[in-house]
Amino acid sequence: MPAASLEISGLSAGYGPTRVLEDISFAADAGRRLAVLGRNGMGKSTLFATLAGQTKRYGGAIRLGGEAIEGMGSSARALKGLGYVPQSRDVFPTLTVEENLFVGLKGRPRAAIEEAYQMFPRLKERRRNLGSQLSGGEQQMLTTARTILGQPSVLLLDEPLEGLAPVICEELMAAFGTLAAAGEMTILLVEQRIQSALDFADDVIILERGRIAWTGTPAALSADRHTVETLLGVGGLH
Amino acid sequence: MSAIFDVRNLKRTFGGLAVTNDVSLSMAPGDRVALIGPNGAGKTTFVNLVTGNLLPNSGSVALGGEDVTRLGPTERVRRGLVRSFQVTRLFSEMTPEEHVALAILQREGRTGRMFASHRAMPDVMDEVHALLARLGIAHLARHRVSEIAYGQQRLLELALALALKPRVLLLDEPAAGVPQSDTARIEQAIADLPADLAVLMIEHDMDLVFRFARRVVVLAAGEIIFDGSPDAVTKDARVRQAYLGSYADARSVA
Amino acid sequence: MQTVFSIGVDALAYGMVLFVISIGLSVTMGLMRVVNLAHGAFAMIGGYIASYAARDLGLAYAVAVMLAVVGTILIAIPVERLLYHRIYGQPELTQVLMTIGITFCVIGIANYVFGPTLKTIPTPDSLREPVSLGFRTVSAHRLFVIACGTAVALGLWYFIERTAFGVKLRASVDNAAMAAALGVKTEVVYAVSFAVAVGLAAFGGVVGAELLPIEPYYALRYMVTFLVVVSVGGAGSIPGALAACLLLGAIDTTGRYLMPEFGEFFFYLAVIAIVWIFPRGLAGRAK
Amino acid sequence: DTIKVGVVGPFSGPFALQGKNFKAGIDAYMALNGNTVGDDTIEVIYRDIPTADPAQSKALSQELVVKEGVQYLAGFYFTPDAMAATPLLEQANVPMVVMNAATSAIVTKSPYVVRTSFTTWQTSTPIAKVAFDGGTRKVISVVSDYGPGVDAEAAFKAGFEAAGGEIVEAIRMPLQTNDFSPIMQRIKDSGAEGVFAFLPSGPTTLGFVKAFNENGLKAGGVKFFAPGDLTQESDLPALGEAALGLTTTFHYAVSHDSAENKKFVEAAGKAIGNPAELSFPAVGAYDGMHVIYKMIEATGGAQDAAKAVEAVKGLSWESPRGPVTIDAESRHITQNIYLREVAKADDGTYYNKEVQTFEKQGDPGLAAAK
Amino acid sequence: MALTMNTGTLSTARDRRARLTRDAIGVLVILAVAVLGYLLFPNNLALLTRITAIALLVLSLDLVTGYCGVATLGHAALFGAGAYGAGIAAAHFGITDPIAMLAVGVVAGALAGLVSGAVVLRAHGLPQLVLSIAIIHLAHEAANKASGWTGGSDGLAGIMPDAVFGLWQFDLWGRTAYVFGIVLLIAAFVVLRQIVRSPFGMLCRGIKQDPLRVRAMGASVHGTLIRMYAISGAVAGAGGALNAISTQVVGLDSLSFTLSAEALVMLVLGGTGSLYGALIGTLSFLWFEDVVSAANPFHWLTIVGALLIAVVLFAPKGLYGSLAALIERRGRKGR
Ligand SMILES: Nc1ncnc2c1ncn2[C@@H]1O[C@H](COP(=O)(O)OP(=O)(O)OP(=O)(O)O)[C@@H](O)[C@H]1O
Ligand SMILES: Nc1ncnc2c1ncn2[C@@H]1O[C@H](COP(=O)(O)OP(=O)(O)OP(=O)(O)O)[C@@H](O)[C@H]1O
Ligand SMILES: [Mg+2]
Ligand SMILES: [Mg+2]
Repeated sequence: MPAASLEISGLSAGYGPTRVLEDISFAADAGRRLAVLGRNGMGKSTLFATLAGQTKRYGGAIRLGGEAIEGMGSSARALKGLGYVPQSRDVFPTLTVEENLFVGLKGRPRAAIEEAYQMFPRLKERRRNLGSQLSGGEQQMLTTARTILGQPSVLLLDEPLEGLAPVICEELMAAFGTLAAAGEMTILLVEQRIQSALDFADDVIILERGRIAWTGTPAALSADRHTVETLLGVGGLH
Repeated sequence: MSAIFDVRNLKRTFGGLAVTNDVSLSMAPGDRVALIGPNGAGKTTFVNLVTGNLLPNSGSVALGGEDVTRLGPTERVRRGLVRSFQVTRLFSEMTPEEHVALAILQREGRTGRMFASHRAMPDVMDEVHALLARLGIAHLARHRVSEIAYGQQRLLELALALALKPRVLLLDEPAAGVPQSDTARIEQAIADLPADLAVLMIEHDMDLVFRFARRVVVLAAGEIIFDGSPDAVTKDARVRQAYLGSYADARSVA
Repeated sequence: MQTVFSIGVDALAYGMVLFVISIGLSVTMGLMRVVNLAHGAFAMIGGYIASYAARDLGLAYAVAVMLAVVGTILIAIPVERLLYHRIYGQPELTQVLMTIGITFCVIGIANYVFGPTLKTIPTPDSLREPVSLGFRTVSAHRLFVIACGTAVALGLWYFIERTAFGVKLRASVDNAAMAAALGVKTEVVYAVSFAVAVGLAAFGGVVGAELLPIEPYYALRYMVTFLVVVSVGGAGSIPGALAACLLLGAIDTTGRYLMPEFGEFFFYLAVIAIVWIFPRGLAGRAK
Repeated sequence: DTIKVGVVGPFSGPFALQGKNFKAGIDAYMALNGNTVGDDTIEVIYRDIPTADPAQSKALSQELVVKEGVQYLAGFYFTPDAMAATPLLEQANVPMVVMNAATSAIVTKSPYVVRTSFTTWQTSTPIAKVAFDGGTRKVISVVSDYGPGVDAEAAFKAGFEAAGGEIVEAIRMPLQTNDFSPIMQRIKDSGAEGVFAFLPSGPTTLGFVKAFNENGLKAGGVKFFAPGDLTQESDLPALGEAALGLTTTFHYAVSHDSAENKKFVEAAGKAIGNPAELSFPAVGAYDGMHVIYKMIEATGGAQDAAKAVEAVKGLSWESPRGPVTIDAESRHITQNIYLREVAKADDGTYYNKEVQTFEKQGDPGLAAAK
Repeated sequence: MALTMNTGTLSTARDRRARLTRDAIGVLVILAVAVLGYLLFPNNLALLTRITAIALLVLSLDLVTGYCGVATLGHAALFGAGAYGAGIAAAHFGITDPIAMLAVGVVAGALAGLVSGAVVLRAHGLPQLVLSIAIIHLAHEAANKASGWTGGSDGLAGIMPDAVFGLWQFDLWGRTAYVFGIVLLIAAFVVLRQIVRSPFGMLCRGIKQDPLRVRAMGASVHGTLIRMYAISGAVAGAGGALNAISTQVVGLDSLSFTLSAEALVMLVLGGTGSLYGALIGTLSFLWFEDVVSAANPFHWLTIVGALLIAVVLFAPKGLYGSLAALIERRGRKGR
């Protein structure tokens, strides 16, 4: 599936009675790379979960490749091309690595699982292990690989580097970059390591208490010391 | 100084795969050791073996000169060996205040009390709030854990370990999932620890590792391939290739 | 020696009856993670349909069995949509409450519609004839049940472990939200699995009716038995359930032969001993 | 005035069928005899105890007496339920008419207890004589391991050994038994010529009888003896073919040939809805109502338990089961016990065919207890 | 630092007052309901006493299930132990003082709690449930076999408790028994309120949510749970003893799977993990059962079933749990 655009307007959402997101609007054109930043608990994960259809939405619209998807359930959105890698590494604990990957195939032939093994050779070694027996980093690899196997047109990555060895992080970011550059995916990324995120992204948005507090390019953000300090709570970027 | 923590020839296999292969490691009071290594190298398994959550095939663990290999996990905790978890393990229906109070009461052997409330114990409550304040989550003291963001849960996870006042502290990726803005709090909390405490930290955030560690141990495929100073580790070719990648370059340059 | 063989045959037959009746519960409880105390109620519904078809309408046994399975599934589908649907992923105790409630209702309705008497399902003559094994005779029906048990065990194992649907089912159970985010239509997966479980319950209810006769209180009377064999086996594991049924069947049968007056003691002490040794059940799925 | 009768029985749960029979018997009696005695209108209040639960029985009986103001307590399918309520009677000045519970000792618990059903001793003793007279000398006894089962075993043993027979083995099996094959193997191995069995009516009966046939015991010529609980009419359609030829002794068969019974069966059949569900508790309840009506007559509707009970001591009447008398001393019913054989009627249904009568049987259980 | 200390001390004092007020309100509410019951249903005290006894069983079940997360369908074993303990003491050993009978029941229940705790805590989840089922069946069977002591299936009769303190005779109307029961219930409630809020109670709640975490804090899971099981046994035993004293008969049903299952249903109905939930669950279930079974003794089971389904659909956290959640939500919105 080629990359698709994602437009969000006036989105507000939360958990049951708790409202977390208020009036979020932004757009990512097809093939763009967008970083979502913000301090602890500002709603980044909630934003992604809402796009994936897993929270309570109070209002607003979500358009995937021009088509309104906000009324759809989670699986329908996935079949429309939305890929979601959650922060909490939701591997299926009682399935083997290979079965985990199988679930992500979305009907592609079984042989395609090899693509995941090429991306993470470590997973191939552990293909018969249960999800629950993997190390933290291996689980992270599995979650990411599983979603990419489904060839989403828009990919939501919630802290995909967490717990990965530095070498793997580098390789992975490079791989994401290639996918986006080839026009195969639009990528939205949440990442705690701000520098990595800025190196990767074309655009940046910053969330503050569930609202968009800043939008712009990485270069603009690097130059804006004040914003970095107040919204990200970091003394400066190197 | 004599070792307060001494692991010898620890070995554990899972279905033929030696996940921890003959690992020996000792720490003296005041040590600040970083344990790094590729994903699946066996770091968490090592911690599980040391704390008694997993049984080793062979090898021994000693704490302050006492062999604790045969003791269960709780006994080891009572002897001062405390860990934090890589994936937070908290009581989702309880508040941070209750978490920390429970840890303090347990440390003092007061959890058997049936006719009192921790809220009626000013000494406990003061310590609870001081600790939560130190980690910047005092304002969440009475929220349910299930309602607070993951990064804040990580801080609470650390608070629990600290509340037990360990002699040996094992931290399994304490900063994973904590935003850069808050890693400083974690660093500070660790820096404030009593000087005679031995700390072993597993972490993939190299900035944190190099600010923290005075000694780095690298585990790969279940074996220790390096044990030395932070400066030396970036120069080690095997470590660079297996783990650090270009980070080593950046660091060497810096 | 002859006696030993004889007891062995009885044990095997009894164990297989247990297996056929309770395996559907293993699917709901182990795979769908629903503590379905109404399992017996569905088995009973199957029994009533078969009894009505074979006895009152005079249809052939095979047709009656088919009707029972299909009919029970048809009855179960709205129940799933309206009620079970709401308890997927809920705490176990909530599920207990709901499914006990359903059981009470089914008992009440059965009592009202069919009356409190026993209902039999006439078996064809070919199944009623005694078959000689050399050292003794058993009824052909027992052999039929053994065959059914074997077929169900193999088929179900293949379905769950080897088919794409099986993988999706297990994924949905592990984490429904994540499975959905990967494009699995979890609602459909759940509905189909529930239908399979209920179909098995009905089938078991009909085939096992020779030993556990159909009457309104059936739904509660054997609830504990089903729960015990499934849990001892390790919910969700087909080989585990089979092993548990055969083992407990054997213990029960021998116990009742050797010391009938302590039959209950035998059985439940064995249950405690087994769980003591295997705290997750014989083949407990890791959680 | 309205006189209230409180009836406690299993109206739901596994024994709902028996409770239904209580109600059918009571309804039949009131349909045939009207719902008034003198100027008083009789009102029946039902309370449900699904399984034996003495504490609940006591609470409900107390509620019936204190809150509903019943003048008579009746029903009681299970012995412990009846026993639990007896301490109330004197204080409350209320007679109790036991319509089923069959342990001999209940009548000794209070002078205000009258029983119109039977005791296990009463129905199990004659079958011992039948067995011996039929030429069987070695019998194995197989009973469910609970009060009535133990009673049945003791009664049969006493009767059979007194006649000169031998009990080769006495097996008590758990109430919850689904598969009787191992028991049948035991019976086979015991070398007995006959088996004496007692099980509570319901699904286990069916399993037991089927196993008896399927394991080749019937074909092997092992004789089968039991009190009539085992072949109660409501189980016969399910037992069907398998029960054919079983011999039991009991106080009542729905097929009993008398004008009184015809009237009863018609009325009770109508009351229960499905006549195939009719069985012995109905007649216990029917006669129980008769006793209560007599008591009300004697007291003129006033609440006087002593006088009421006194009035029915020695009372004789023609019951659907045959001639009966309330024994003046024990307050238990003296009645005929019949030997019956399960037979197939012309219309293809099965019934208990009475083949022999043991007249005016009292309760040997009370004597044995002394 | 000084600042936090101040607020700490202040807040503990305020907390304590708030807690005491809440407990006092709780006791008053129970008392008010009890008095109301007495006034409204003076002829139905036997039922109310029975509810009280079962409420003790359900409270005790809540301790292990609601607070410790131990799944059990065999809790009536503890209740039955108390009932038979008190009953046998009276019928065979002439201990007929109600307070002494109560004490015997409490001890018997606690012992039964220790034993079944030791067995049940071996496993988790479904296998644990099965262990508890095995226990209750074994206990039931043992009581059936030991008919010389227990009266077997005929029930243990001949229990004649003396007057309470030699002053109040147990009467036909059940007034003494009722008052005796209510006093017992309130005492148990007050004690349990303390226990569940104490550090020990907090530890139990922790174990329920994550035993591994508790171990990592150096606390013993097994030892803690066994202690809670013994406490729970004492409470259930008190309920059993109350039942024996007030009905003067003990039947096998008090050791039955059915009673265990019913207790669990009542607990879940009210809401687990809260003493109020246990009380409300018992009261509403038994009261509802009494009303519908009196209204229609033949088909009431269906109505009860429908009630249970309705509760799951409309109050999934149980009657009390859902009410509490609703109030909390209201309160939040108001703030
Ligand atoms: N299940 C939930 N129920 C109620 N509130 C929740 C839930 N999950 C998160 N929240 C609240 O929503 C807010 C946003 O949380 P979210 O996880 O989206 O933050 P985040 O920006 O991803 O933080 P982090 O960087 O720590 O991952 C937080 O205040 C949190 O307390
Ligand atoms: N129970 C188990 N059965 C089989 N293999 C296991 C089991 N537990 C762990 N392993 C394997 O052992 C290896 C080491 O795991 P461990 O969790 O110790 O790695 P780690 O060094 O902590 O990695 P990470 O940095 O990713 O957290 C992994 O490959 C894992 O799959
Ligand atoms: Mg997040
Ligand atoms: Mg790890």
